[in-house]
Amino acid sequence: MGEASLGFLNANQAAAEGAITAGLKFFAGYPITPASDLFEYLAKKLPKYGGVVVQSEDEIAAINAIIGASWAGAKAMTATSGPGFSLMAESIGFAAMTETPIVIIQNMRAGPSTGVATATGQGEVMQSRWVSHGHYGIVVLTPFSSQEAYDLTIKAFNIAERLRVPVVVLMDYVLVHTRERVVLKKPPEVEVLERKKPTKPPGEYRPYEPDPEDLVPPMANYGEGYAVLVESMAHDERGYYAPVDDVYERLVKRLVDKIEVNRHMVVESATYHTDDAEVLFVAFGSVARSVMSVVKEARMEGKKYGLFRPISLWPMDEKGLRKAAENAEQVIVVEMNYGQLVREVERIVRDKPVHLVPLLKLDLPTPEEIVEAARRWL
Amino acid sequence: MGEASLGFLNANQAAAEGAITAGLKFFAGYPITPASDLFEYLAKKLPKYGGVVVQSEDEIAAINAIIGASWAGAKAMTATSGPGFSLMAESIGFAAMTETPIVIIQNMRAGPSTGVATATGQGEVMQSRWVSHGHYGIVVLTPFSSQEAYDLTIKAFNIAERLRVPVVVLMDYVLVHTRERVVLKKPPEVEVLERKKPTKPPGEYRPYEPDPEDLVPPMANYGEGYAVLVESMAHDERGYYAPVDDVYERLVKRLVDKIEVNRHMVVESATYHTDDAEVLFVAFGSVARSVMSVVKEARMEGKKYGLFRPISLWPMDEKGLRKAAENAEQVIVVEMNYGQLVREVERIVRDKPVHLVPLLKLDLPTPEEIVEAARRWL
Amino acid sequence: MAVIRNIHPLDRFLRPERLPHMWCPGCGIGIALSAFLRAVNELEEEGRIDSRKIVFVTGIGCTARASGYVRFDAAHTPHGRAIPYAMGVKLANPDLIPVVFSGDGDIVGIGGNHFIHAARRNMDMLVIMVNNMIYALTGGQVAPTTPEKIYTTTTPWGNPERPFNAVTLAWIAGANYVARWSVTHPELLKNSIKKALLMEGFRFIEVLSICPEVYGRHIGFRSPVELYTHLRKVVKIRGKIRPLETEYDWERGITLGEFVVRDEPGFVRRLMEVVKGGKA
Amino acid sequence: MAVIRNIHPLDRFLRPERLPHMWCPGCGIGIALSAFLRAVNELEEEGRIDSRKIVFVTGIGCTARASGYVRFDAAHTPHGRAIPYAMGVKLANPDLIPVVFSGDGDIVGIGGNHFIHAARRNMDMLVIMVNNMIYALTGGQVAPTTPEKIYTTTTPWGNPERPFNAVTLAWIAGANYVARWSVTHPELLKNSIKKALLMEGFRFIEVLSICPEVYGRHIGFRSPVELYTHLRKVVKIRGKIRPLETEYDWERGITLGEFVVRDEPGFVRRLMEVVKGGKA
Amino acid sequence: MPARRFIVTVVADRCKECGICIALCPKNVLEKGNKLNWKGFHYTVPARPEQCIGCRLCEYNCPDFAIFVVEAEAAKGETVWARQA
Amino acid sequence: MPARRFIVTVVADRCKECGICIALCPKNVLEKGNKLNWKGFHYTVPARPEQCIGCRLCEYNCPDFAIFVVEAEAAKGETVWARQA
Amino acid sequence: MERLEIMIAGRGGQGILLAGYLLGLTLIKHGYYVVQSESYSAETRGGDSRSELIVLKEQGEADYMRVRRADIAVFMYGEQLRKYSDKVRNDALVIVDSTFIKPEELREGWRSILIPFSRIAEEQAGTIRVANIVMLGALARITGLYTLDELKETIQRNVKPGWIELNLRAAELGYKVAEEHGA
Amino acid sequence: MERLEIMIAGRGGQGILLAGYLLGLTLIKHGYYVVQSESYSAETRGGDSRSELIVLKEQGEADYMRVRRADIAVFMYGEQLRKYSDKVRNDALVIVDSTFIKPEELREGWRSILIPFSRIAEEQAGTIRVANIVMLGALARITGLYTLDELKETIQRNVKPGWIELNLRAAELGYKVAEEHGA
Ligand SMILES: Cc1ncc(C[n+]2csc(CCOP(=O)(O)OP(=O)(O)O)c2C)c(N)n1
Ligand SMILES: Cc1ncc(C[n+]2csc(CCOP(=O)(O)OP(=O)(O)O)c2C)c(N)n1
Ligand code: SF4
Ligand code: SF4
Ligand code: SF4
Ligand code: SF4
Repeated sequence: MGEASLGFLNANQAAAEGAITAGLKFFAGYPITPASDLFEYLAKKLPKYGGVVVQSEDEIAAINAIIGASWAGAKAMTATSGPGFSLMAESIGFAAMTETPIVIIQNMRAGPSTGVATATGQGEVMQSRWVSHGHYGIVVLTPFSSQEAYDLTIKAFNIAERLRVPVVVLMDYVLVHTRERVVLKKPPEVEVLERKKPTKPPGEYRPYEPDPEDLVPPMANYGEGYAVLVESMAHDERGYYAPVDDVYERLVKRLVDKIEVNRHMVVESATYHTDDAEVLFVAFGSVARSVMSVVKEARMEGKKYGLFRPISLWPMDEKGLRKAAENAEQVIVVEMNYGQLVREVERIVRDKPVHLVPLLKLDLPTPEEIVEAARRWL
Repeated sequence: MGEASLGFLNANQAAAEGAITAGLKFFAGYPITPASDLFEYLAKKLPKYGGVVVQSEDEIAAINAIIGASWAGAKAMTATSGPGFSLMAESIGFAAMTETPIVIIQNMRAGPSTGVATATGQGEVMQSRWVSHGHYGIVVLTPFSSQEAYDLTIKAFNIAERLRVPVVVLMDYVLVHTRERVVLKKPPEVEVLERKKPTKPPGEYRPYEPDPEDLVPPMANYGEGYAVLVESMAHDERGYYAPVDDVYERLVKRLVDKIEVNRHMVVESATYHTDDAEVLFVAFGSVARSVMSVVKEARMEGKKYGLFRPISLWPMDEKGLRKAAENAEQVIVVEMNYGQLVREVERIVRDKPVHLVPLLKLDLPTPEEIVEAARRWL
Repeated sequence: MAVIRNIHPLDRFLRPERLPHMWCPGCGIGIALSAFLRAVNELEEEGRIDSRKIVFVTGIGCTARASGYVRFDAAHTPHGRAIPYAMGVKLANPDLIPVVFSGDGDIVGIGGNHFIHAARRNMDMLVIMVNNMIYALTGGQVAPTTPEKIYTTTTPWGNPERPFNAVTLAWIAGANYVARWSVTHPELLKNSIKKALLMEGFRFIEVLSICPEVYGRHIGFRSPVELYTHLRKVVKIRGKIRPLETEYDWERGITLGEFVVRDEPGFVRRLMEVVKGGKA
Repeated sequence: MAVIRNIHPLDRFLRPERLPHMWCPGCGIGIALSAFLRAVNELEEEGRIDSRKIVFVTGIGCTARASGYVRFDAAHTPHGRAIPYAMGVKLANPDLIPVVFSGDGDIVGIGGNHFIHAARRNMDMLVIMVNNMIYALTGGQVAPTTPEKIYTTTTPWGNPERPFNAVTLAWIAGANYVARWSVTHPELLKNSIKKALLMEGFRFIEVLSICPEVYGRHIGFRSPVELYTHLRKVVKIRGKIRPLETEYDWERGITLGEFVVRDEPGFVRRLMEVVKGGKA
Repeated sequence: MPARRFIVTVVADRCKECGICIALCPKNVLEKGNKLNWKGFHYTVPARPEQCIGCRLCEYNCPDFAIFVVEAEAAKGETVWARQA
Repeated sequence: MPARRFIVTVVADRCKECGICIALCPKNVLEKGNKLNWKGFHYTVPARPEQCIGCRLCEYNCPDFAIFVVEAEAAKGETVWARQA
Repeated sequence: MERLEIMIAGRGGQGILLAGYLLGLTLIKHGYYVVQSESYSAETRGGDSRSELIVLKEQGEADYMRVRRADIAVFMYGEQLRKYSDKVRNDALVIVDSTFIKPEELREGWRSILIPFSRIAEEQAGTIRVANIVMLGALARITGLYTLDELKETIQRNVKPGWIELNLRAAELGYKVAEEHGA
Repeated sequence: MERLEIMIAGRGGQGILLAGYLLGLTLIKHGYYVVQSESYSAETRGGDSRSELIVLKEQGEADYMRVRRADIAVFMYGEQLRKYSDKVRNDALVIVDSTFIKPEELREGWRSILIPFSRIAEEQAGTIRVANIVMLGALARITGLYTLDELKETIQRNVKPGWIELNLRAAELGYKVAEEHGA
């Protein structure tokens, strides 16, 4: 460790490498295009690092297995695409409710339903946040390059372990079919965080009693003598079912607030020529790269375009977005769906016209196609 | 038929009666509190109307069974609560993609995860719209009384059958534990619509070729000789898999647009003293009734409060909401979660301060509790 | 635009404009489908079935693509969900004849629970499971039918799992009819399908198939003819034996035959009977 | 605040502050749990197990509430998902001893696919299925174990389905150990649990239980003692018989005993072996 | 060999009056008490402990961890409370 | 009894050159053609139709609905195209 | 009477929910508009059980459907009396089952009526399980909101066949005892 | 050279993706910054297969990662040449497999080089399956972007053991034939 090396990797492979660097020890998955090759990459490689990779009978089993594995002390992950992510809906809420550190790689493909398995899409902006019933907190990160797939997967583990939340890394089909140079930084060059361990003895330790500053409870693993109860029902600090107003309110609020309180370790965005941007584009994932080309070329022609790119999609860098939009006359959201991110942008930037450029294409749109689609506002 | 009768029913029973009136012929379900008693009510009663009720091995089977039944020509429905709704995620997208008329009764209980099975909540505002991967259209209606549970279930079937979309009726635990008088109107007093049938002969009929005005394709049932293909992949008008940009774009847009185009038969809201309201409350479901009491009592004290109540939650009556907010100095959204509907309201009413009053309680909040929770803005 | 002619005797049950289909050269799925279509054709010619009542339901996978090529009422449902979909079809209109045609991963992998419950209920449908011993459409991952120790892309160290013998599973769960055949014996398969199509309750036919592109590549038989020939050696037809005596072992042999023929009332009949009994 | 004393000899494995538990008067779940705790207690006293390595996993249901009363590492997982959760636990830390304790609906109803796949893989865990023949927590709907014809709230006309015989299902799917007992014979149950706890691979114990509140009410035995006494008449202990010879029939009798004792390597060992084999 | 003697203890606040122990006891040691516990149940009382033979059918069949039996010098019936105010 | 005669028809644009029919034909009727179809496959040709005994192994084992056999007056090998420009 | 709020509370198993349901049906038959809601702790049997009724002359606007200050309260058990008496008006009519509730537990100001419903049910109808119906019979007489015959008709139509006879008797018993009580 | 765009296209089965991958690795080893993307129609085997490479001297901003106007294009089959030639600059260097592509299909203005990669592979290396490597060998010589040795090193490290020998030979063949071609 400690030595960075170079890889020529697609986003799946980069994410797999990131996970290994972060200390992944358990992966359960169910094959699905385009997530399978991440799975296959790990199936070969992880056992050499003492980790276990297993194929389960479906995605529901996969996510429950990683939740169990996480409590057994392993850093744990799964990877899937739309249909599999939908199947995980119930248990994502279970992970959130029990504050279990897990990472889910979601490789977006064209939906809805079976859609086009071998084409790209961004139809899961909203789903990634709201897929499970009830109110809970979750973190969603979105890389736009192999390098970011590597870096954000490490970050995903850090957040998952430190905040005890499920973290989704939302990639897209285009990224997993693009190979790029990746600098595989290792600790200490890159920070790898571990879950907080109990400081109290077994008799006094309570698995859902948060530290007051960060609202995150330390986590005892199975087998360490703490007799921890992982409880899917509404529970008090001990994990005891408590169908009582104030316990319930305290719990649900904290599940959301602990992410808010620790925004600094989560929220991330990138801007490109936004300082004086009169037209602000908002885009994420592979499409953001096409938009960058649009902006770059427009700048060469003297047009004041800029790009705001959310890296943490949930929660988003709302302040950053508002700042980027400060000088804009209009905000144009480019996304490969029929209007999801745009709803958030409308909500956050309330004082500017916000337009949607929905690109329901099956492959990465070219800069020309984007300009064409946005023409009426340019 | 033709004779209205009176019932003293809770919202589950009223919805069941509504479904029978609408012509329900197939129900598949999996037990879950608080949806089970709707299921049980139908299990006893529907066979007397020549319908079939069956318990499946899980919720995934239930929703797929009703989709199959719908294509076999039956008006079909299921009922569930949070965990079951989450499990249906994938196949809700399947219904949307294949434009299958189905109705799903969702009885909200306190979440996330197993939560409190015997307590109320409204944690599924966002989930009901975005639960499945990919972009698609869906309709969500929310009653606030047993009468509305009856009426909106009929409306749900009418929309489902006429627009070929899945329709969710989002009720809550409080409503299903409240009995009220229900006027059980029958046709012709109440309108019951049927799916549009093909006008073309089998050789020419295309199951996904829309009528140009309403964007809805007529629907041939199984067994009628049309050899219809129900296709979960992206498909052309014949149902043939077509991973081609323009076919894909046309399909996905239409899945959403057909609801927009037919807004008049979907969108519904109620207002209460909104004309001159300076403080506009927004709430739905059982909580809206508590808010009505708040408004009523405030009016008696001369305070200009009003209430906007979305009845169709998705799509919402955005115009109606903006109009109701016209004279308001502030908009207060009262909901039993930690902020979901409020996000939509912020987006729609962009020029007023919008506040959230999150009531994370396990039973219906009293008017006093609401006033107390909203005190800082009143 | 090309004009497409109906030529082959089975073309009336196909959508010839979609042919050639997407299956790889030498893929056995087409052989299985052909046997099914011949069974329907013969039954219809014999006046024993109305093909317009068939509803052809598939899940997701290479095999499952069949729904797009046949000219029946059909559905291409989410992965693993063909059986409950078919259940809804049947219960909503008992005149229809649901046939589930899908892959092993789809039916006893992700869909295994629907499978055993439909068998338990004796739900009226014919399930044809095309078993290529691998997850083919997704490129070669381990299936619940993959032999032990075999290399697959998700078991690069060798498969540590034991496979299901789907025949015994269907039998124990309660199916009325259970048989296993192979694409190397399409006429036997066709006859079995004819018989099963006319029965009530849950009928299950497993069809061993060849996937030269993926499974064949994994085990070193890339040429369709080689793989076909090898499979013909692996399978052993046995008359009149019981499910427990069947083998499912790529090394020692895989038993073909008809193993369960029962006559218990199907779910539709059972349901009608209790409702007529009229207790509620 | 009340002070709570540890009193009962099993209290060290319990959370006495949560007692009395939520189960109805005379509910058999407590008897089954008691047998399990005695098994652990005895094994620990005999120096054959470290109870701190036990991970007690349940799904959702009346039975599943047990996870909240025991003082082990535990989990109360989503409905039907206890087995895959336990799989993750075991594979991530093979020193741990996962025990799944849950209801029949949870394990062979919604969770049936996980059940057969875990048995097929011989996944190392002990599954104790408390079978009260009904969906109890939700108030009395039909379970995959409910006898035919019985009234339940979702089969008000009588149950049209045949029940599973979970013993044969577990056996066919591949379990290393399969037994069925009843709460009317808690010592036999305890002994079986002791034996199964020390084995590797997939071990399955079905426990017939009494639910006077719901199932008892449906069949007309509301008093716990009556139902208990009746169940004692229904069950028949048989030594040394094979799974196929077991009966699961509320009228004719339900066979108790130990039906499968196999010694095949568990999944953990299989996995370690292939990886050590080192092909990838 | 002198007869063995046992202390039969009922944890009163756990007992739910199901009657199983009473029905199963081969020696008629137990009976339904006439006092109510905090949950409103007439908890079992070990009325004739001297008849107890230590078979533990009551202990093993109690669903509520509410009764147990230990060998002792002298037979005794005890009613105790786990939860003390 | 005179020998029966058959027309063996190959639907050229459906054939994928898997070779199964060629391998299975007991009478060596079929062979790999040297022309490519639109998908780039060397489709099978019925080179020696007069040897055909009508066993239909080719038809039943063809995965692509690309070959079939009918009884006729005179033996014949046909190559046809389903898709015509 | 503009709006009447009625609360019935007791322990699980006392038939509170059924009583509320039958009461609601009877009041509707009588011509009132009724909203009735149930609360219970399904989780812990033997716990709380509550039925609340909002009774209006005519259908009003649908608003808050729970009791805020009960005009009429029925308590069948002491625990619930203690728990919910703050939801009862100071001048309310309060009817309690004196089998389980002592006079000193009642608040001053209440117009209280104590009747041993459970004891009557057990002793005179043969089972404590119909205490709830005895109570409804008494309520007819005490409140005059509906007649005994209306209650009996509701029972005829809505109770399981095997129980009708017994329930009718219980209702009559209740009516009579209330009469004797001078109510 | 600021930014070089390379496109390799052909039919599924011609090893286009592997070629692109090996080319990318070799260029990286040579010190370039490379973004390489793949497109193929997995659904219809025998369909399109495309590998696109953006080659930069140094790591630039990550932006659009596909070829917009290829500076260098390699077509291994005619269908793809027709389909994608509008993504090729008018003055591009275009290298085609003349086994499948006729000279008249090439556009004027292109600096075109025709080499029968497939035929050479089949005839001289014994299997058409290494046509892709023959092409890479030729490309080394024609473009000078990397050396034959660098290519061979990439092959050594990244190709399955059984295939290394054959591929090395194919690379050399390609280099030689390009040399002979005067490139
Ligand atoms: C929920 C979900 N998970 C995963 C997939 C990806 N997927 C498609 S087909 C398939 C398995 C195919 O195997 P099998 O059923 O055996 O069919 P075959 O392709 O071998 O015919 C999988 C896992 C999917 N479409 N949906
Ligand atoms: C996904 C989901 N569906 C349904 C339920 C509702 N539910 C809770 S327990 C249960 C079944 C209980 O039956 P069983 O497993 O036999 O346990 P028992 O209560 O009889 O012990 C059901 C359907 C749920 N919690 N989650
Ligand atoms: S991958 Fe295998 S199963 Fe799929 S079409 Fe090709 S040969 Fe057939
Ligand atoms: S140990 Fe046996 S004899 Fe003694 S009280 Fe218990 S059941 Fe009766
Ligand atoms: S068995 Fe237990 S709960 Fe039942 S009566 Fe006896 S002591 Fe009480
Ligand atoms: S029918 Fe038989 S003999 Fe004739 S061509 Fe086909 S395989 Fe050969």
